[in-house]
Amino acid sequence: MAIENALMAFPMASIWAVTLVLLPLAGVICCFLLPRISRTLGLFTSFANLISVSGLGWQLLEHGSYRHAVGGWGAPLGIELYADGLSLLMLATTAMVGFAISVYSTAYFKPAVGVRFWPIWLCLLTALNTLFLSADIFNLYVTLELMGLSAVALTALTGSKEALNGAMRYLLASLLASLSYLLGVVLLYHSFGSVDISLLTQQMQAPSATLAAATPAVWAALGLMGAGLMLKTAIFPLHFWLPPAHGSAPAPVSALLSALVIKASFYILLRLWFTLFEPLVDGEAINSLLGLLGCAAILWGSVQAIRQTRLKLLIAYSTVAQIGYLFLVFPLASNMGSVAWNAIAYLIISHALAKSAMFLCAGNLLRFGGHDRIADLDRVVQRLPLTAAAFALAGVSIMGIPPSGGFIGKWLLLETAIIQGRWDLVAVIIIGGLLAAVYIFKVIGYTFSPAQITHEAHNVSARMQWSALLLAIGAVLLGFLSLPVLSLLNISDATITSGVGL
Amino acid sequence: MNSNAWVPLLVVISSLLPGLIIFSLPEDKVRLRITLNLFGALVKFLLVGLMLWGVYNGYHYEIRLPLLPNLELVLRAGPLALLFVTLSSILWLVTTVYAIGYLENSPHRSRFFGFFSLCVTATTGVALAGNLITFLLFYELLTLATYPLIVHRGTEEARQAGKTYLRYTISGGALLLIGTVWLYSLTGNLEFTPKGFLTNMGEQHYPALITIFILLIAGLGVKAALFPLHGWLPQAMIAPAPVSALLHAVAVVKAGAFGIIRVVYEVFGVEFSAALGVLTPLAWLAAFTIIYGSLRALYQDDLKRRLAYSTVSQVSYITLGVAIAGPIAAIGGVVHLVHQGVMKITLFFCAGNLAETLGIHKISEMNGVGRRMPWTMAAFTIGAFGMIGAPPIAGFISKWYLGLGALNTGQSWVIFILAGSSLLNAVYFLPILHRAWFMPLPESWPEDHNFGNKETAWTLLLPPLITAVFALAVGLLVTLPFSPLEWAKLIAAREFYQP
Amino acid sequence: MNPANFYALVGIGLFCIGLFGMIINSHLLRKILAFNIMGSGVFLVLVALGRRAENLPADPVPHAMVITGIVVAVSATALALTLMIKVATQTGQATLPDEDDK
Amino acid sequence: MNRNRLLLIVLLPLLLTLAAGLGYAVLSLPEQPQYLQQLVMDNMADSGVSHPVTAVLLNFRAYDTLLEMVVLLLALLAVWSLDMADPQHKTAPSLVLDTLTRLLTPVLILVTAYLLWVGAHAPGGAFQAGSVLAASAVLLSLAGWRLSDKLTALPLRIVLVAGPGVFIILSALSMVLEGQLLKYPVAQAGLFIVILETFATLSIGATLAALFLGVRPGKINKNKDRKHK
Repeated sequence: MAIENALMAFPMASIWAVTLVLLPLAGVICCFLLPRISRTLGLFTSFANLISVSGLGWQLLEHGSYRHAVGGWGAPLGIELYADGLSLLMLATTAMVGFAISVYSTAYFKPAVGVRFWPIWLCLLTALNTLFLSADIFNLYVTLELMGLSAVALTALTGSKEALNGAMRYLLASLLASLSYLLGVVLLYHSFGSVDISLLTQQMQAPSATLAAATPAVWAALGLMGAGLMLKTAIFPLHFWLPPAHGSAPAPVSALLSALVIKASFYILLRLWFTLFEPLVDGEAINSLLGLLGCAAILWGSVQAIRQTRLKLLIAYSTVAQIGYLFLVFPLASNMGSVAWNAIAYLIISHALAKSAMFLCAGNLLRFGGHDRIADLDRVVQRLPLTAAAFALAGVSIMGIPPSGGFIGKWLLLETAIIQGRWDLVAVIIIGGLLAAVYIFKVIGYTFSPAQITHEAHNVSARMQWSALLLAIGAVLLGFLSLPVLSLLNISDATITSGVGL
Repeated sequence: MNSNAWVPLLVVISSLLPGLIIFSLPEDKVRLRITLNLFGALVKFLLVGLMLWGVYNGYHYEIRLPLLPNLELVLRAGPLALLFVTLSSILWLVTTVYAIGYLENSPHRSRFFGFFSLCVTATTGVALAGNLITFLLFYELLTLATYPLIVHRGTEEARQAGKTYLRYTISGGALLLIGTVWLYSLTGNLEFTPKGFLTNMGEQHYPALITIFILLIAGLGVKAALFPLHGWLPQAMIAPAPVSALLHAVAVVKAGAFGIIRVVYEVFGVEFSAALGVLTPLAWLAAFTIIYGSLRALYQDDLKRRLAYSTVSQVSYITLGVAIAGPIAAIGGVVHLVHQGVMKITLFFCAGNLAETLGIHKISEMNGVGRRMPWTMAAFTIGAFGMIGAPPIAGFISKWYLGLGALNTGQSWVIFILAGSSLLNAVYFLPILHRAWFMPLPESWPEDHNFGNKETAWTLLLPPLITAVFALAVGLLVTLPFSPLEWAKLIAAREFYQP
Repeated sequence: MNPANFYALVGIGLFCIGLFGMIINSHLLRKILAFNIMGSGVFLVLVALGRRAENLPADPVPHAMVITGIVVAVSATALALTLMIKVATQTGQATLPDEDDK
Repeated sequence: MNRNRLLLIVLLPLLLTLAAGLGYAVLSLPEQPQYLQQLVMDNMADSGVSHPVTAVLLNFRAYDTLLEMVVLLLALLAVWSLDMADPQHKTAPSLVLDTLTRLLTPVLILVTAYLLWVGAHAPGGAFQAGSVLAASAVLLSLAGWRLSDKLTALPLRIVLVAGPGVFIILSALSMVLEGQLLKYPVAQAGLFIVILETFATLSIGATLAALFLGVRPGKINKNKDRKHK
């Protein structure tokens, strides 16, 4: 009876949102206690996670954005979970990519490594889910740390020299970034006595407070949090840790890192920038600076990617470049609006799908031939047509060639840039696309060589090939799904959004 | 949405679906693959026939699918679209037969035929595109689908050719993309409309519009091989013969030329383009390309390369016809889209037959080949005479209307270009014919494959004969109701006369 | 000067010293120690500023946050130290290779 | 060395500027905002404990605490996943260490219990208690004491996850009972917190000690077994 009453008393969305938090957590503990079946548990958890996200999405579509006061206290005393269109898209991307990578991992990891992989990956899933559901800057700090530490642990999984060095560098960068972020949180808390994003935003945006809000402490918080999050997102020139980490981790881990982890810190940056920091940064030079960094990242990352001789490093540098596109939102969205938003959301999702597919392909090639030297790939790819196709399709999206999700993102971005007369950005976007074509086709060109296979080839399971291919197909099909995806993005809460449709 | 709406989509799917299935077929399922290919080609042919009949009777075929907020994916069968889609569906059928014979027993056939079908899908999409973004989408898909065909042999040379091809086409695609987005952000409209949709734009937008025009034409000019963007075409000759045939006659080159027609007629509109003052430079560029291509063709000993430069030259007739900005020249330009396709595909088929049967790749090896392979060389002769512009073959009709149109609009310099190019055509084709028919047979051919009492495999022989007959027929039967010329007149009338 | 502000300034000082240490030192153990100094600085600022108003009891919320922060820092340090030992046993040195080396 | 000096020349002024800027920011902070502090005080009655920090930790912001327990568990997972070599102490502990450990361990456990209990109304609580517990375990391990084989597998793991596990169970229970994550029934709030704290203390103690060892205990024993044989 009590249960029925309780069910009546709270919305369905609560069930799904709380499931998203508790389910992967329970998965972690079960994997820890029952290592022998951790593979099954991991796969099941990520599948159930997918269902929970669908459930939450369905509820959000029906009822609009959603808040959940943890502990029943509500902000500012307690912590609130918050889900709107943007968080839903991030959660959905995480769930989809995460599930595909889970399927891949069931075949990729040998049991001895898998036992260590699954609980940590579920920790990462917990971190991502809680991060995207959080509306509290201190809580975000905890989720950031949870995410950072699990990402580092996953990077070091193989125990090779490169992986350990990469993980160490990653860990130090990540910790530095977190502390910088935390000091920002401290300053904000002591300025306003709250850590809830919407309350902080209200205080920042209250007409009487607008001038008073721009205190040195708030500016310092902006700088500290911005710098920390940018370091975690690996925007040029703070990208130094990314290629060694993403290049040396096991393939499914690289996929997770490139597709999801860096997006999470970018998501927080996006949230903070366009809610509570908006009165400070609106139309300011700081946005131009971020845009400039984005441009530099696009060009530098692409050129570096072209120069690489190893496939995984090429893909990692491509990530550096693609992050640059995301930062173009700052100069573009500050003036006008929602088109830039849509563009960035689209780029985030399609990059997540395409880049994870690429890393999984690299994993297949590595498994098959025992190396990832690009110039010797001709010995490999003829025999893995599905993987070659997956790589090519993912490449189409990365290059932004139609029909693909990447194209839609690029189109929207170009549209805003042209409307605002930012021809410099237009040029960078186009050049970035051309450079991407260079490095993608540098790889694809070798897939048609008819060279004989000269080495002992290892079998690559169908599961590993298909999960990569399905992700890549998803990235392409995204090109036809812009209306539903963008309508999800428009689920928003009028109380905390500033005019940009966040 | 009535049932008519689905027809254009089905036309696209009729080659897409077999293509996707073929990818997954193992190499040894030859029969199934052939069946699928021919089935797809036939279905497409029948559907196109249905649309031809329907449009003639006033039905409207259009499907709209949402792509972006306020922007749709549109497939529509107008007269211009039908002209191109008919050409591609017929030539696909013929080329499929040819490719089956040509690639017999060579490796990676599933991959080849898969991309071959994708390539046709893209061409069909280009033809039926009802707005610029749909056009762009299929135009880029065409780039992606043809790349694997060009590098199909997998040699280092093929890889380099593929690289060159991509360097040109992807850059071109990027220019087209900027132009399209810019146009959209300026006007909020990308729909292909007879006489264009820009007539209301004020003077203050003219500089922007001129830039957009240049961007679009440059983007399309890459595929249409307008000088100086033609560099990829001769290199792409490394591809297997059916691919070259398709690339030159229907798919890539034509997609570019077709795009130019669309942009001038249905985006900017002839009158508006003329007001912008962009047509005369375009005409000059086309004229220059015509002469330049012919001159380069003169110096090629490799048969396929000579044909490639001939394509550079011939495709620019289409651009020239469009840029002259008169109704009669427009007929000539548009109809040449079909005529050049039919003639050039014949020539490439024949070149492929020579290479496949006798190992002949160079013109200097062609002595007496007409006596060894009379049917093939007969088809070749028809194609060559057509190119020169000898009546009553198709090429003559195009040149006639072009010249008439130029006089009509007072641009008599075009006559000299036409005469000069015809002369050059004769100079580079007639020696080939002379060699083939009148020079003595060599002691041995570079290779000699035996096909019993036939000169070559029937799957190789039939296609060029059919297309040669087409080339004759469209020249002889120009007055029949469904002839390309009649369609071209209809299209020109829509652009120039109707209110 | 208010003692709370004094402690907060010390915290800022520690943060900057730690930052300096993290950048300048190449030995990993020193880097990790520097990270801990930075962390202590942040926690000090957090707690100290919670009692800026002298006539009132201290704000309990920063205290709770600091405990959370410390646990996180301890966890991170444990992982970092283990990783360092692994790096040292694998590569023979407890420093990271220069980026220029590659 | 040269490079380092260059770095120093660039870095020092930058950091000094940063320090000055941050210091200025701290000093220019507005009047201390009081209302959250007031809010904590106002809701103490419903929190189930009488010490405000514990109330914030385990009730108002218990969600943070849940995640932080997960961070701790994750650190252990990560350390174990690195698969450290067994340090292998061969020397027997000195008499002083041995005796002192024997004497101190019961006292430390008593202190643990006290800290846990006192947390409800005075400074103390699960983390302080857990740290002391961990200290005693570290002492024991330094003195050469190891968990018996029987306990290293599942039982140890259960102790390690008891804290977060109970947290999750109670969270789910609160969802069912109150329809909100981690919302305790007001009457039972004290009970909920005591259960949470007890299990958390156990887990924190065990986890910290395990982090100190750095090696999966089962592994040590396995190696030992091999040596015996």
